[in-house]
Amino acid sequence: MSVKISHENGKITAKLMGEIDHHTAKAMREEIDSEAEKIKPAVLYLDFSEVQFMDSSGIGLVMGRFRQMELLGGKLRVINVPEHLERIMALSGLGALGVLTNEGKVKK
Amino acid sequence: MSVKISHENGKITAKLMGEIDHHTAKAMREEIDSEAEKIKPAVLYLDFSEVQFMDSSGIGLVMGRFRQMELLGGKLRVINVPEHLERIMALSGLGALGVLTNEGKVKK
Amino acid sequence: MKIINETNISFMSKSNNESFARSVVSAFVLQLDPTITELADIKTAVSEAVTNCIVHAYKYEMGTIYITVRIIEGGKIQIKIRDKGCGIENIHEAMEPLFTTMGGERAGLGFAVMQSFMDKIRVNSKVGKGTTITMEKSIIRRAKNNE
Amino acid sequence: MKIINETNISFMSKSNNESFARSVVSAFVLQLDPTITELADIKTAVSEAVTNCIVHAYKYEMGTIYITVRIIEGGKIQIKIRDKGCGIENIHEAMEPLFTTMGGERAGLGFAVMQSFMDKIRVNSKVGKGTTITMEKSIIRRAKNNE
Ligand SMILES: Nc1ncnc2c1ncn2[C@@H]1O[C@H](COP(=O)(O)OP(=O)(O)O)[C@@H](O)[C@H]1O
Ligand SMILES: Nc1ncnc2c1ncn2[C@@H]1O[C@H](COP(=O)(O)OP(=O)(O)O)[C@@H](O)[C@H]1O
Repeated sequence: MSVKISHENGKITAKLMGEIDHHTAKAMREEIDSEAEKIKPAVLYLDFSEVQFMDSSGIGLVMGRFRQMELLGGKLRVINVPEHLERIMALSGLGALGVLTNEGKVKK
Repeated sequence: MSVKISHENGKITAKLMGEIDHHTAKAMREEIDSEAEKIKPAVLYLDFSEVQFMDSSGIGLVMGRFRQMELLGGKLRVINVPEHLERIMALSGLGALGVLTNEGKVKK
Repeated sequence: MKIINETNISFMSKSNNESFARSVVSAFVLQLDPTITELADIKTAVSEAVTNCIVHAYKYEMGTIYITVRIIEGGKIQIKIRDKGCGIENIHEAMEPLFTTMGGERAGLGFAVMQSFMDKIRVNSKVGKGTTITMEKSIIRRAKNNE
Repeated sequence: MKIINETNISFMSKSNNESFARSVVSAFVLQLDPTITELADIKTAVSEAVTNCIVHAYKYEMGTIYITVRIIEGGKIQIKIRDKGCGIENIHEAMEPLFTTMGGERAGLGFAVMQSFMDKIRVNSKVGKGTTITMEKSIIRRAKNNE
């Protein structure tokens, strides 16, 4: 599986696994969205701790979930971004959306 | 390093590391031969425990060392052949040379 | 500019070949003994360019993607990624961060990533003919190289 | 025989490209989710055929080696390895185990390995023109495939 989803107290955590590119992002997106539409969570956490590689499709995935959570009336949080993904995250301007947090930061 | 050489009591052990193909076998051969010519060992052990991959260049390496040890008046022993190399070793007919031993057999 | 080693690869514009393209380029670049970060930068840039061929150039059809990787004397990598797809009308605009003709899940950051992760990028494109992206990166020399 | 995916690779006949060739073929074959043993078998056969191009076909010169990998419907891998080198005079003799025209460190087992590790092998060769080796192997179907 490329994404592990868990939920608790109306919050969803989607742990993304492996490599995120345009090919793999599709399945991740579909799984996360179907769960979010069912649960309508107050917060959706995208956990990047197990992501070995991502290109800008990963940014698209975050931006798309941000828009989806706005529609559903909840918030999006990106957590556990490993060191090796910091540069691409910085470049993305996702910081401006206020979704990046330092919660439970892991080193990779 | 692609080969680690040690010697004791007139015996040489050459531990081969990584992948053995026509490209890497060249450096391995040169190192082993120069050591063998210096020491003129009674036994040369070729240790395959750390070999991840080999093609028939690995067989050529064994056959070449067999001939060299005959010239130097010593013996050749192949030790620690991991399971994943058993098929290619069997195919080689090296068994007939009497150089394969079961000494210190490791699973891989 | 002496070419020390070169490979040419072509493959179908299927999205599961994106990871294949990254693997091929990194397997070739490995002979220069790059750092993990250098290798990740190159893989990311290749992933962007190949994805663009699949989602933009050959949007409505199956096509072929061509990659040339060269190792240049002195430790430079040159990567050319070429398609025979729709081409880019306005290259200047296409290269602006956040610009995308697709919306949806595309972030419009492909070119920004290629520019930031490689030393140099050149884009050649002709509408209806296709696009060629040429990127370069110097690998920092370390202990032992394999030339 | 429906081709599900295909890649073409070419590279210089330098011996450090032997490991590159193995990596490329395994990266492509990975999409069929082979077992470790199946993958090792394929890598070994590819290594033999590519080495033969380097040490025999282009013995006295630098040349180009061409590989085509196809994934055929039903889970079959077809690998073609081609050179434009010296060619083989007597294919029957060349394929005999222990036969080699090089002696020294060559074991004369390249073809024997290809035959034993793949399901099928076909050799086409013309003296002065070059050689094409075509090999096939079926990958045992398991849980999930990526087509
Ligand atoms: N190979 C290509 N062929 C045709 N158009 C392309 C190609 N690469 C990029 N483009 C165009 O340039 C735009 C910007 O590309 P990019 O920065 O990678 O962002 P994105 O891929 O997210 O849209 C694309 O939306 C597309 O219109
Ligand atoms: N691509 C090739 N071009 C020319 N000759 C070849 C080629 N492949 C194999 N041969 C010939 O066939 C012989 C047997 O090949 P092989 O079984 O792989 O053993 P080896 O490579 O150890 O000699 C070689 O010695 C060589 O004469």
